[in-house]
Amino acid sequence: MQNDIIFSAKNISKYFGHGKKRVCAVNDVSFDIADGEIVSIVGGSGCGKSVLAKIMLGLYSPNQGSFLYKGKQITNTLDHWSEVQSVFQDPFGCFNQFFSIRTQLKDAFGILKNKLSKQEVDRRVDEALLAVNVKPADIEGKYPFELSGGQMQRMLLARIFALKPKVLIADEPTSMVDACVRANILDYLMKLKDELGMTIIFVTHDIGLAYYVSDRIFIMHEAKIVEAGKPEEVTQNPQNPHTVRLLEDIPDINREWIKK
Amino acid sequence: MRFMKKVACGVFVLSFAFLMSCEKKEGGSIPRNETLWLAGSQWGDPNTFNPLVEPWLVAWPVNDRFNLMYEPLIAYNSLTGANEPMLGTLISHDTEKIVVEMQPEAEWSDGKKVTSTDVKFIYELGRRFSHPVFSGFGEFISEITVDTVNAKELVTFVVNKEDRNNPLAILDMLQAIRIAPAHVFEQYLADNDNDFNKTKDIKCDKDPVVSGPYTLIDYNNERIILKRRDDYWGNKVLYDGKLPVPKYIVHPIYKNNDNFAVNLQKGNLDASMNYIPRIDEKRKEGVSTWYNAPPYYVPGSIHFLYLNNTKAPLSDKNFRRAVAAAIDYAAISRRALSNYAPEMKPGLIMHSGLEKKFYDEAEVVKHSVPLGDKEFAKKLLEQSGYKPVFDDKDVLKHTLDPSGNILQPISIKAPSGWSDWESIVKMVVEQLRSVGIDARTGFVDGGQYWTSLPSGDFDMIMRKPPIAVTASTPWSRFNAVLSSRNWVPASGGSNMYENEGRYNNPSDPSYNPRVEELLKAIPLIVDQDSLKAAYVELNNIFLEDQPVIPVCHLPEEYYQFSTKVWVGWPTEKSPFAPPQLPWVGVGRNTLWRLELAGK
Amino acid sequence: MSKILEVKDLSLHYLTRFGQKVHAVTDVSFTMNQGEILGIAGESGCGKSTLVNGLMGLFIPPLYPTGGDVLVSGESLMNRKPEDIRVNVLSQKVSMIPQGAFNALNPTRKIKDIAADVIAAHGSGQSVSKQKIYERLKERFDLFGMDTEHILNSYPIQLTAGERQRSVIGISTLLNPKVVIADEPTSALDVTTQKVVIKMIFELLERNIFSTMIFITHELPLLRHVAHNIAIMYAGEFVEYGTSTQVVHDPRHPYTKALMGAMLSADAGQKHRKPTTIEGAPPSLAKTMVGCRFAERCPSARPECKQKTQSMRMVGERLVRCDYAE
Amino acid sequence: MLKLLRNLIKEPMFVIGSFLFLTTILAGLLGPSLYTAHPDAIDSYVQPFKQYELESGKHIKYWLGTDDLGKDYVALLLRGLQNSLYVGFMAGIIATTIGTLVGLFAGFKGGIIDDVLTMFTNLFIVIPSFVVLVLVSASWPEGRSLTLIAILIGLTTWPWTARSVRAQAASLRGRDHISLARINGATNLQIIFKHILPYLASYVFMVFIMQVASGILSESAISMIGLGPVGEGSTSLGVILNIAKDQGALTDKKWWGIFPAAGVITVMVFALYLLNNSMEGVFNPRLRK
Amino acid sequence: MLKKYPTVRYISQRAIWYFLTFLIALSLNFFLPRFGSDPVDTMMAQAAGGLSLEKAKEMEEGLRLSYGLIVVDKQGNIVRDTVIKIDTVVVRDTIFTTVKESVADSLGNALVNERREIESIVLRETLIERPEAVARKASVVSQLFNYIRQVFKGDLGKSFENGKPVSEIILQALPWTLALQFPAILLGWIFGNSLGALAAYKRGVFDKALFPFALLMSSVPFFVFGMALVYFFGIIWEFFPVAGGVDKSLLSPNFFEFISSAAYHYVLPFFSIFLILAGGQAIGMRSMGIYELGTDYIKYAKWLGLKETRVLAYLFRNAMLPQLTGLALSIGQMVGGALITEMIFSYPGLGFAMLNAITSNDYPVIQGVTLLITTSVLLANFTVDILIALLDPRVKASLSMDSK
Repeated sequence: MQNDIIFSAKNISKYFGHGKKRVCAVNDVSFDIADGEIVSIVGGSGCGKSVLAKIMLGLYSPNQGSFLYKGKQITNTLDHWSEVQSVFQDPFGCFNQFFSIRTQLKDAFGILKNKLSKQEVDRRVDEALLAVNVKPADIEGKYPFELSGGQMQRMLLARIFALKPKVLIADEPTSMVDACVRANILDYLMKLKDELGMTIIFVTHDIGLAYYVSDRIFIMHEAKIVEAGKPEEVTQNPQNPHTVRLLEDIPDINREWIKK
Repeated sequence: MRFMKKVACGVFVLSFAFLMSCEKKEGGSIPRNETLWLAGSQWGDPNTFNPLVEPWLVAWPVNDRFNLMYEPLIAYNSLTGANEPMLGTLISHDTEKIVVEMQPEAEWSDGKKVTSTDVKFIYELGRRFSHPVFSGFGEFISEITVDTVNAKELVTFVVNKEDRNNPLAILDMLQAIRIAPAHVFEQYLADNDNDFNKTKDIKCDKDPVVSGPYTLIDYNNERIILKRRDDYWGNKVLYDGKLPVPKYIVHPIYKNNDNFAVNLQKGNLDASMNYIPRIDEKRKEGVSTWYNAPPYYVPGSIHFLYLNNTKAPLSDKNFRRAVAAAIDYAAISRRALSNYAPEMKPGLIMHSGLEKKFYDEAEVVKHSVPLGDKEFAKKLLEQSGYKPVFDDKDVLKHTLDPSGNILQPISIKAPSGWSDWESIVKMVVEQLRSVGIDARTGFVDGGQYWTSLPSGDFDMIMRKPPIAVTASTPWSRFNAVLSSRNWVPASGGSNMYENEGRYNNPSDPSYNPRVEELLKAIPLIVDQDSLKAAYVELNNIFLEDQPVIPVCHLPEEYYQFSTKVWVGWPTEKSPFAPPQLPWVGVGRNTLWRLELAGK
Repeated sequence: MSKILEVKDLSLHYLTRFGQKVHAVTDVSFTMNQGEILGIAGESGCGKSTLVNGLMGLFIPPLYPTGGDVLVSGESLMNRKPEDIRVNVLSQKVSMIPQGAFNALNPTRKIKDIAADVIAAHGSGQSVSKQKIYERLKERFDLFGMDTEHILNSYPIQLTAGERQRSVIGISTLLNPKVVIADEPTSALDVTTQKVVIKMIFELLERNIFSTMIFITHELPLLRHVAHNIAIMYAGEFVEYGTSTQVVHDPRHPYTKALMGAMLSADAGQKHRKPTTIEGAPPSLAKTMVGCRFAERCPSARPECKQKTQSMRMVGERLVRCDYAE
Repeated sequence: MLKLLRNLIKEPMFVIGSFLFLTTILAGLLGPSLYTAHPDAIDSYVQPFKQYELESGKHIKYWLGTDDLGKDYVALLLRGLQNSLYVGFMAGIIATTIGTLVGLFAGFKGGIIDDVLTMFTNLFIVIPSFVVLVLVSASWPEGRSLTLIAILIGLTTWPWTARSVRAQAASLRGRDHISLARINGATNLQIIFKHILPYLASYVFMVFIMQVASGILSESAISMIGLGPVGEGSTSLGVILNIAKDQGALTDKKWWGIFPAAGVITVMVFALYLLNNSMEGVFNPRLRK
Repeated sequence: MLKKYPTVRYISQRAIWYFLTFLIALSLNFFLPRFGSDPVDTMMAQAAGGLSLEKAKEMEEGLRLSYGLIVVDKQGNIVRDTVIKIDTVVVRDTIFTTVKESVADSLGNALVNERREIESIVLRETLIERPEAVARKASVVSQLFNYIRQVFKGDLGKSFENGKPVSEIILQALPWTLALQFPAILLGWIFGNSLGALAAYKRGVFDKALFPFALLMSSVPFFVFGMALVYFFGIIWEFFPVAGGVDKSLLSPNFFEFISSAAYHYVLPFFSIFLILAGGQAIGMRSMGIYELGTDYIKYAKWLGLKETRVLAYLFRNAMLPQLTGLALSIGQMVGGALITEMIFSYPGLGFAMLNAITSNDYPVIQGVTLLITTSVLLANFTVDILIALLDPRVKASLSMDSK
């Protein structure tokens, strides 16, 4: 079982600034994430969930505690990124406007340790595009600004389909898109897990979405994980008042939400 | 925001009111018809009016040879060569001593008499405080003695035979050194523990004790205003009891050449002593000069191209002579100098003015190269073994010396921004290159110019030696150009402040002792024929060796005047005073003869 | 129940910098009675924000009315001088709660000054003392149950996101407007703050500060709780218009259906329900369009949809812009 | 991109600006070969400051008259134009290169490097560059060449570029596409040149245009006070003005000595400003409305 | 203590920063002129003509002393090091033959009565060692410290040209420069910014007419515009005087006479700075204004139906703040350009003093003036920094947040 632990955090803390200006973003957090899991990190703005995601991605290292990836500390970020990849919030901001989509998808292969041949790269890009329901011909020679937000978000996912990393960290990939695109993205996340057995960390403020995709949910509040568990347990039988609040605050069509 | 608005409104209203009040008011200004506006001496801010301060630091009219506030013993008339009386009268001068009689009526503005005590005070300052400016005393004058004959004081300046043995220089001093009131400055010295530097810090700008016809009443950075002293002692003694005509003399301080021409033409300025290009174009605006036709001005000084006599190929006499022959002097005058330079004749003696008597055309032609003769120059170069090399476009590439080595290009230095000299240098370069001498312009920053001059760090350099037209010209010119008295090698960290081209190295086999001998002898020669013979001999040596190149004869000081307000200026047709502004030397006589225009 | 707002076949267009004409709103009609809350939902770029300007009578170039009319309490907003609109309509008859409260408040002005500016802009001409204005503001802001003194005397940057949003709401409703248009007032907030803000709006409604509101958002579930009626907007047109229960629980237009299908919630039983997705993107409004504007993306599109322009018709007690909806 | 360029061409300011500027450049490049009179050739037979000269009733010898030495003003202006452009471009290139590198580095790196570089930049901004220019030019020992003046101007004006580039680069630093490039394994240099510089290219180009304009202005100002380039062939427009003013062209109503050269400077700078402003309008979407 | 007053803390931080900048500027001011020739050499060459070598050396030492270039002990005496100089002296022995010639006789008694001709020259080389007391040169660092010390004492040296203390020259010129530049820059800034804001807000014909004109104005160099004003208003039409700050013929004028004469001389230089500056500021403000117009708060203000003047005030106020920063940063450039204007109009201010110092290589004055310009630009920057901290609540708020 030990080998199947992807991330192992023991009492990690991360703070910014010094002295009196010190802001704690992650405070004494511990968890293990197993291979093949989809774990959602849910919380309001400023709860520290994005920082936690960045720690997992190796962009930050915790100030305290031990954080291990596959039982080892993250030392070489390049090595780390060959296995742990990410999709970001703003699909427009993620691509360089000056290069074609395809070029940038191909550029992504730079992170892989074993260099692939040109043909192999092309094949995998085509495959990935098909995986997100885009015909390779449709984006041939296209630049990011020629696509819509939904398409762009798909391109980010296509990048993941092409790279096939072990772990995907998806930091609020749905917060800037309309409801219908949102559903799409969640679909692809499930597909990544189902087809490629990827471990996925899904960061969101919407517990509804988390419930929909996850195997496990961490509720974060003020830099701490206040509740963790299976989605059904967390949503049906919340233990922590913050979880309750998060659940209540979502306007659900079938539930009384506010007095009119 | 509201506050900002209020401020803005206030400022606008105020400034509008300010602008509305702009009408020219006559109120506190001095009346134009009693005022003579003269300009061109003071360019910077006036600082001190203390006559004991170094002349380059003191303000007009206390500096230089301006005789409006303080006066010398005698004044030199550059038209006639006479030494006219001022505070004293020249009684006699010979090779042993110079005797001056004090004017018994001369008195200071505080009523005290001007006496030999005042004379001795100023002349002995140099010895007393080792002051560089008044230092000539020891070198030139061995002693000053005073005799009283018939209640008149006779001051005798004894020539220092042991040192410089130069009575001419003493004559120069007598008209250059203005007498300051000894009783005033002895008091200042006593007040300052005999500290000369502290005494020099006194500005003497409030009710100064003066002997001259005008005195300082106000000054600032814009102008200096003098007012007539109606009780001036000289009015009775020197000017038949008449008063100088203008009640005020104002020296506006223009720091820009432009302002002179504009104000002369507008009638705001009556006369100036600065260079104004194309003066003939301003004639229709009432601006006149000594002559009505070129050269307009009276030539008095020579501008030179100094050559580094210690550096090949300029150490070669023939090369130097070729340079002198190659230059087209007429073109330079026409193009660069608004025709202010008369026809160029070779040598260090000018063919005009008082020096003309020493000028011997036949000798000059015999010894000089023909000027402006390019063919001659080319031939001379060829004969001396110099060979120009041209590229396929017929542009000069370089020059070969007699042993076939390529000569470094000869750089002609001039301070950048001195546009007339720059123009001269540009033309000289063009002319030299056309005879096959590889010359280039080398315009340098003023600081660099002044540094490289005494250290000898140049090939050729534009230079006007600081020589005034006095009793000692043209000896002083020969001395400045040829003297090896203080010869030191070039670029060795030692400076020479005369003969910067380092001609006639005393330790060189080619040394010509005759030059120094003649320079020493001339001040002592009394007989005019002998004097001419000596000058001609020295000039011939100069022409043969051509250690520097005279480029043009220009006026020592420019003198242009406007007849819009004042008339009666001295000119070629009415030469009652030398071509100088009415403040220099005897030029001040003009002040007693001016009239208001239209009267 | 009186008609407060009547919109008749309103069409709006604006010009891009290079002269392209964009028909942002086409033939929008609806009526609102006193006390009614209408929700308008749609994807970004569907013309919601342009519609807002039209409803306020702000036809500032490059925005122009193409046709139709807007009546507030029976008075038309069309063909009126901007100054007339400013003095008589804005803030008093129609007011607006914009999205992104942080940027909506002048960063160099204190909240009380911005509010005072609103009062001054619509005053009767005589100046009111600062003290009186302040008291009036305090009274109003006290309704929100916040630290009024602190908020009024602060610059926007010194306030939290929620405080700012509430300040904006306070300022927009200061003059008891007849109609309030809330344009995505909560879309930049997290779910918790969103609820606080909505509660506040309801507080104002309850106190009769204002009673009629248009609420614009792309979150249908939210509208379900806020609005009485819901209009779904697509490519500049209303495609479905009915009560919130009808639209949310029983959508008829294919687009509304798709939107609803894409909604997810944390309810039990929702887990692993396959959400519907809509492929493609809305059409460009700069082109002249023929046929149903949703036809390109419609899962139940028929060939004739692309030719035949659809118009609103009654289907199951609500208006639907689809000839084939049932 | 193409669309932006197409929009640019529709912009009247851009059209006028580029027309004016291309005209000056062409005049500087081709002028001397079309108008063959040599700028240093002295006509010793004309009056100083001849206004113009008609020969045989038809052939115009001096379109704009001559200067005090009898040099042809048209030839001088062409040479001056060439030299002013040279100084402007040289100074612009130096300032833009240094400024862009410093700005990119500071903006991209952030942290202490940014702090130090920013402090350094601000230091040079608040010390007036004109003063530094005067101090160095006034005390430069050997003759000041055009290149020296250009380098001095470049070295004193780069902080402006650095400052604005830093701000832009810093705002890009936090963008997602940089993070994405990073997790794509891109090196710092790749990130700077592939993912930051292209975004700044139009901006840097606009800054470059302003630097060229300010180079031309600075050169003319420093020449005007007599600290300009010296030596053969280094006549710039400022030098022409300086000489003409020294020679009394202004006060003697010899307008052709002053205003053509002054006009050429103004037109060049105006053209560059027009270009810059029209590009700003197109490249900066906030101004586009 | 300071933590309670974030603004005070901020101001003191800025003050320290500016003080450091000042020190660096001071050092630059010290070092830059030393690139070139030694100022004392220049003075010597200009003033020492005709002096004997000993006198020249004495004078040079005096000058070096007064410029702090040599070391003095506590009593104020020059510290001298003894250096042994080894000179190779070539001694020339000449063997003469006496030739009796008539020329000699005619030269008078003073000259020897015979002329000697050189027969042969024998050259001898001799080594001479001579000890020499040389004034110890001050090291550059000690000169720098000395300079800084002097500057803080208010002693900027003396002019080479007339020995006047530089501080006196500056004090005389400064009021003129302040009177000219301060209102011209301030009013130009206000006027330009108001026009720019209006153009941004109104757009349309007003903008279309104003914008190219303002752009043209801002591309005219200060001195070109100044020359054009001089040419047309001073020389062709003679409306205004072309030079000077006040009528030179005024003798102890009363206040009104002085002011009216000064105002008459003020018009042309003022407008030459004012209009160009206003042009540049209008351009900057216009684009700032357009940027601000697109912001949400302006839209919101319009939605709320605020008065047009009020919206314009919002716009002006908020666009002004970056313009104020821009003013602070570019004030050095402006002053540089405006100084040249003084030169064109021979206005008796600092710029003109500097030009004259440049033409006469009067380094102490150049240094003094540049130092003053730098100092005042730093002061202006500092003032604007404080102003912004006071005017912009965003900055204020960020300050108090920092201190939390």
